Amino acid sequence: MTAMSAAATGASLGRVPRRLIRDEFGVIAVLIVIVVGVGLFHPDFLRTGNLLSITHNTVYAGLMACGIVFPLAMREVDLSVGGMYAMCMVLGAVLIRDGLSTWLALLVILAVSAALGALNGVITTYMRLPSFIVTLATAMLLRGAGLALADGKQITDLPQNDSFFTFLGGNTAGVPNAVWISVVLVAALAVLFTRTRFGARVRAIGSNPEAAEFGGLPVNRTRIAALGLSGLMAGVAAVFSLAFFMAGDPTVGQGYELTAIASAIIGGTPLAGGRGSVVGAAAGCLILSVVASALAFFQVPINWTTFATGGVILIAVGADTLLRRIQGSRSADT
Amino acid sequence: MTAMSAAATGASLGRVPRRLIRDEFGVIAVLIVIVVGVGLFHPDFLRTGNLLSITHNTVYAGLMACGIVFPLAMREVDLSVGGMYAMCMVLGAVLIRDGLSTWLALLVILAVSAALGALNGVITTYMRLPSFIVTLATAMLLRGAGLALADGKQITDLPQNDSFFTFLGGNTAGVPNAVWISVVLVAALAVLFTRTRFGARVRAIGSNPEAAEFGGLPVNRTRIAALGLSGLMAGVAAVFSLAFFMAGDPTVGQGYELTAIASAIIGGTPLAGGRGSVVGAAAGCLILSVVASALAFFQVPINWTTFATGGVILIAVGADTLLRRIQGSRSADT
Amino acid sequence: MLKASGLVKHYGGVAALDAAGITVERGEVHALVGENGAGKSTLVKIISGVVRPDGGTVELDDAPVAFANTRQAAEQGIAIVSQELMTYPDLTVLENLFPLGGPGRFGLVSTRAMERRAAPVLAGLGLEVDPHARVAALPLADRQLLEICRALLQDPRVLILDEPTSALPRAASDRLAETTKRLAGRGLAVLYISHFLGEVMRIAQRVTVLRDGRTVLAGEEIGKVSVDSLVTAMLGGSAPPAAARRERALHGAASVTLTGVSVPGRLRDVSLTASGGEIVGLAGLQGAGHLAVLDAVCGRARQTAGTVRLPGGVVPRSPRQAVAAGVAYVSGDRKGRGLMLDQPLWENATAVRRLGLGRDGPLPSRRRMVARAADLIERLRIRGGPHTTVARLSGGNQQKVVLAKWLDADPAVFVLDDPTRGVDVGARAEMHEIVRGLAGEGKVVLLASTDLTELVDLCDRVLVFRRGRVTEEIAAELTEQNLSLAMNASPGEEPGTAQEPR
Amino acid sequence: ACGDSGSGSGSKRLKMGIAVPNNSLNFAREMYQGATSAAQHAGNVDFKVVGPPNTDGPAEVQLFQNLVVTHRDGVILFNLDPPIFTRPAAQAVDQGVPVVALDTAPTNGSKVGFFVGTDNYELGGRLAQAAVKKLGATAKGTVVIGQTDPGVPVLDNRVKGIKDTFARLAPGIRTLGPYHTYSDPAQNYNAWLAQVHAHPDALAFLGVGDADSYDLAKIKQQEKGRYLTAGFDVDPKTLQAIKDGTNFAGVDPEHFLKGYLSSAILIKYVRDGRKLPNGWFKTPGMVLDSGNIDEVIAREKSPQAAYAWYKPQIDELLANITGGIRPLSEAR
Ligand SMILES: Nc1ncnc2c1ncn2[C@@H]1O[C@H](COP(=O)(O)OP(=O)(O)OP(=O)(O)O)[C@@H](O)[C@H]1O
Ligand SMILES: Nc1ncnc2c1ncn2[C@@H]1O[C@H](COP(=O)(O)OP(=O)(O)OP(=O)(O)O)[C@@H](O)[C@H]1O
Ligand SMILES: [Mg+2]
Ligand SMILES: [Mg+2]
Repeated sequence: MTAMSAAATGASLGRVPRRLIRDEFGVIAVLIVIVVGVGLFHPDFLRTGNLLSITHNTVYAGLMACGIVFPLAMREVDLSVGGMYAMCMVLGAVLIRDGLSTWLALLVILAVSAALGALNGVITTYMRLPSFIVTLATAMLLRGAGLALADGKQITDLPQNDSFFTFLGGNTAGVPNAVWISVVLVAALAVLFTRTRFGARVRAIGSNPEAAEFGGLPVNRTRIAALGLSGLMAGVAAVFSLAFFMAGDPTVGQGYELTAIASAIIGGTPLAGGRGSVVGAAAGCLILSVVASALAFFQVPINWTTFATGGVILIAVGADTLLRRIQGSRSADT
Repeated sequence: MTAMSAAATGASLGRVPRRLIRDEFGVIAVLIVIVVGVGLFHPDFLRTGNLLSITHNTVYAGLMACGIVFPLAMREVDLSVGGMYAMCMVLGAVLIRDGLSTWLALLVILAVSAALGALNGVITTYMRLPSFIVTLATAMLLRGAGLALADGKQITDLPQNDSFFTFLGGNTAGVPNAVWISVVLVAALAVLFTRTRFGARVRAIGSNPEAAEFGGLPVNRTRIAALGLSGLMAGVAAVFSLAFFMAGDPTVGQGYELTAIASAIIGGTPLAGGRGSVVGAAAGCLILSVVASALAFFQVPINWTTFATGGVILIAVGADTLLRRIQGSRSADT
Repeated sequence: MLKASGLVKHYGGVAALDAAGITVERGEVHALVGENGAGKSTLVKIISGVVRPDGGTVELDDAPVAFANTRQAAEQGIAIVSQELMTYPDLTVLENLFPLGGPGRFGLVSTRAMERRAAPVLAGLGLEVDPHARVAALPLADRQLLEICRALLQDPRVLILDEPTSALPRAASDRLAETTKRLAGRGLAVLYISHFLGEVMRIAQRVTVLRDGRTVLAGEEIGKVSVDSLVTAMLGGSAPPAAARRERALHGAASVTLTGVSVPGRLRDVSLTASGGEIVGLAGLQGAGHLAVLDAVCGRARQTAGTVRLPGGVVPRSPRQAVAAGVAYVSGDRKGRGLMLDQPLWENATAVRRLGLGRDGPLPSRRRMVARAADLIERLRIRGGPHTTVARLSGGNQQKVVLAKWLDADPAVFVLDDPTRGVDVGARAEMHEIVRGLAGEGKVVLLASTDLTELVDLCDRVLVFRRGRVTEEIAAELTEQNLSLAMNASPGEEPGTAQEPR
Repeated sequence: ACGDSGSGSGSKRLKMGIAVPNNSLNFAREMYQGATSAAQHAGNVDFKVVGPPNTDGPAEVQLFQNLVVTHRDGVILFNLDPPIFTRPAAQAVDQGVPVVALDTAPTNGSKVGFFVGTDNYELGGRLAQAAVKKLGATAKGTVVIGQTDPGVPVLDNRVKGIKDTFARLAPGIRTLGPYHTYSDPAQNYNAWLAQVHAHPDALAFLGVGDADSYDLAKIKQQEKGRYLTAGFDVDPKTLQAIKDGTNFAGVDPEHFLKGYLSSAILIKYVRDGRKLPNGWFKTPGMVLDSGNIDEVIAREKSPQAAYAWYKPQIDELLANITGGIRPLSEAR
């Protein structure tokens, strides 16, 4: 009796971490292995400053990856995040340059990004087009709008001493504020994904769209919200980027959509939907960043950099599956 | 009796075109509408030379789109076609520069592209990784290999009067030979997809992978073959490209994978697999090309062209769904 | 309280419903029966807002209603368990039970509150699963029970069950019958669709019969009908004669042999032989291991010991090898393991022979394929043409397509796992006749079924499994009662097996 | 707005255009703005700019071919992949369309004989020269070089110029690289940051692309680095960095000037009914430093300001077109 109840408590206590381990163990382990592995050869790599700056640089694509987990988990794709990021950065810079208060500009960016992301969902839903095509087209629309808004130029001349730039672009306790805030955002998104009604709906729709339709789940509304969220995270990334780089540049963010999607998939969100992991997506994005940075330490000749990056990524994700499989067979034994 | 048999004959005669119309009608109609529409404003656009050059330039991405229909229809993605294209173009140029006979070099390109495409399938299968990640990594590996092979330089100094360049890069009856051959290839792939055992396996696996497994279908072999085929088509595109451009360039083909996938989706191959259309993919790719070219004829300020391209693509594919829907409701009535 | 009348629904040229109606009163279990494709599912889908009718009305408490989806229906107290399983495989059991969110605060769902609410319902139906397990890992029967639990958790006034027991083992159906009766006793209206007429006679108070989309018997009291009269009403003619059990000469040439097969957690050291010409039943409670035998024969089990030999001495190591060696796997899980729902019937019916075995060459003739499918359609009396998309067939007809595609391949070994799930009485008898015919041709037939009647009707002998071992073989005295007893025997009574320490 | 200048009035309206490798990056913009300004000043020219959204050779081929259809009086071709334009350019020339190569030298088979461009090798050398001046010829240490787009000849020539000049002027300095630093601004930033961390003792970090200039400046600022940083081009952030002294210098390949000259010469020759000259019309470039940065910032405000600033140079160069022409084979 006592043994049984103890076992039950153990199970319920152990549940959350066990699931965490099952889902994200592999990708986090691979991340650590790579960091430590590079550090063995190049101790400089492990310097806090270096690791922090890698983390800071990952914030932008990383937030997009975390946001994109939601559409992916419901079998939608969002290819517009890179364009959204560029457009929002330009929009913010233009607004601030033209005299809008910085924090108000921030709100405008967030509102616009969420609204345009939701618009992706509205078009996908009401024109009954695949989100792949819709967001591919809106990616061009957004990037084009950014270019037109900036008139093809970088926008500088921003009030660099404004609290917006000094706070969001600054550090606290040696760690960039963007990293602090992002950690909070990732945790919030993880909770949103796993613990809330909205998250459950997203996963349910991705898991069995037919059943979701049958059961009267608000499929359209959820799709719009998920794409809106993914747009919003691109907007958040743009805010951090604007605050740090203190300029609006319409050419940034090329190919970020693929990086974000790849990060999410590496982190355990299949294209086929139904499940996903926000924390995994963040870790997946960190893996990609670390791999790219590490190559600089190994002095790879320029003509071999691309090759090496591809190879290391393949090995890294291969190791992830391997770990998952070992882990899986171990948990199956018990 | 006579009436009945006449009806039966009508049905069997009418079946193929009717099916064709159902699947590809929308996208081909949209293509024609755009071409004619632009022609109304700019008669120059309709000049044979212009239309042919657009068609010729679409051959590369178009062949990749037709090839990618196979992995897509079985729920796999191939992001490596752009890299494959660049690598094969460089490989061919290097071989020819170093003295290999041109037509032998062609065979080498085709063999290598098919083999490396199949390798994508092998890795996907035996490392149990999503093809999205595998081909994202191999895309870098391939592009990197091309860069390294070319030693970071474009490769020129090819024997421009060799029959390889004059024939594959030349014209017959005013139409580029690349276009003639591509038309034949598209037809062959369409037959392969709709009429053969291999094509049916691809669709069956995409439709229900579990049932395919239970039905004893060679899922792994088919996956490897489908990715091999998609690689091969990138190789074919590289051959045409090499023959026309008479140079090997490791930087070409950036983002062609997205164009190819988008074309296939526009042409009626959903990411969820189970069906597809090779002819549709070719038409989809032509739509994208025509839209991009047409903008050169209108007085769109350069800062707005990206925006306009995105907008027109969205409208074009939206028209396609609309046409399909009208068509669908009409065929449901009869 | 629930009244549907004059319902009409056409799909293209096909009339699924043509002036059908039903009236269900509070406190009764009202059965709805009919042949496959009679329109039963369509009728209940219209009531619950899944399908919009072309004509007719649905009234709830004398007020006309028209729901846009099942959620709206649920808000008015109508819960439906559909024939096709509507679970979310990637989600946990709890999340499946509360698909719209369940109890919680600030949008955050509380697993604890969900567990608390679900526990009594799960216990009532005997569904013993980890509430945090992913549903994909559950067997079909548990998924079906799960869906019934989900409907019950909506606290409905009207409960619609569309073939709820098609995949359920006997014990679970009995528990469901108890629950249903109890709920009706509490004033619920239950609309119950089933092809098990015995079950209908046991639990229903009244019965409505549909034939070709029309109500041919409206709300007759159960006491005034018999199984035979129901069958007559359903088929519109006399009931087919019950097929007599025929004696067959055992050929013995081809055989499937298992020697000392162990599968971790599922089978322990099992040996058995099934010869050509005999129909061997495999029975057991859930998790007893009888299905693992089927998996082993199909090359899907992760064996750690022993060998499986197919006719010709082949050892199956993958499903593909097994199929190539002539094993057919006819599954009741037609949606998951059987069919390509988005493809036409002919593509499905010819898939194994053409695509799995590659017997028609690399460029198969479409005309010949369609002709073969047309033959199978006729042989199995499937309601649909070769070009009909399988998703548009009724459930029972889909099940027939699963058999059709294996018949087309003409294999030597038939592995049947609930092969007649959702098939109506008449068609089931016909399918049984086909299976007997296969055995008569000298094929090996292995049959597992949640329907004990089916085992008794078809099998020459039945092997009963408990905890991964064969505990008994019943041949001569093969009755449902004996089977049930053997399956449920407590460990102490197990003949010949010492209890293993755990 | 166009056609108001007197010089071209009376002659037939010309339809001309320029193809650029992408329509978003600063250097492409400078060039087409220069070319467009020249067309406006010449008057009575319908001038069309085409270019794909992102750098994509085959896509530019397509647009170039469309441009040749619509704007048959003359086309300026600016691309980053000269080899793949060999046949398309030859086809255009065969159709009788005058083609001027801009910024990257045309290939042999392209039938394009006239090229307007800077000496990228020399510009690289001038950046190295400026660095050596700052570091001293006897300095010892390493200099890390970055290249954003491997395989683009213009950039390769700049790298070569830098490396050769260091070797010549400051033998004590070891140049490392070039390393791949990517053209996307954020990727470029990450790549440089990794380089800076991997080479904490380097004397200088030099890039040959546009993003290199401002990203290196940002890193130096952020990390309070003591090393030298510099790169190419005149993006607003780059100018800012030179002005505030973060970047010790910069190289301006004077894209506006190049674009202006190519267009002006093309129009002039077509109006005069002459064949385009053969050879490389070398345009200058300049090293930016604290001495001239304010002028350049003012110049970058608008195409009009740029024209005003370049006018003396333009007039001088146009006065003697054939005199400034060298053999095509010397182009680098
Ligand atoms: N979506 C659809 N499209 C076309 N026809 C359909 C569709 N759904 C049902 N039908 C047709 O309507 C008829 C009635 O189907 P229904 O599913 O209601 O039968 P059922 O009585 O439930 O049969 P079963 O006992 O096999 O489940 C069948 O002939 C079927 O083919
Ligand atoms: N490949 C697998 N991976 C994980 N779990 C499995 C696998 N196969 C079966 N199970 C689970 O193991 C348990 C026992 O399954 P098994 O198939 O042995 O049952 P069975 O004896 O065939 O009984 P039943 O007929 O009632 O399903 C079930 O809960 C099932 O979900
Ligand atoms: Mg039904
Ligand atoms: Mg089982």
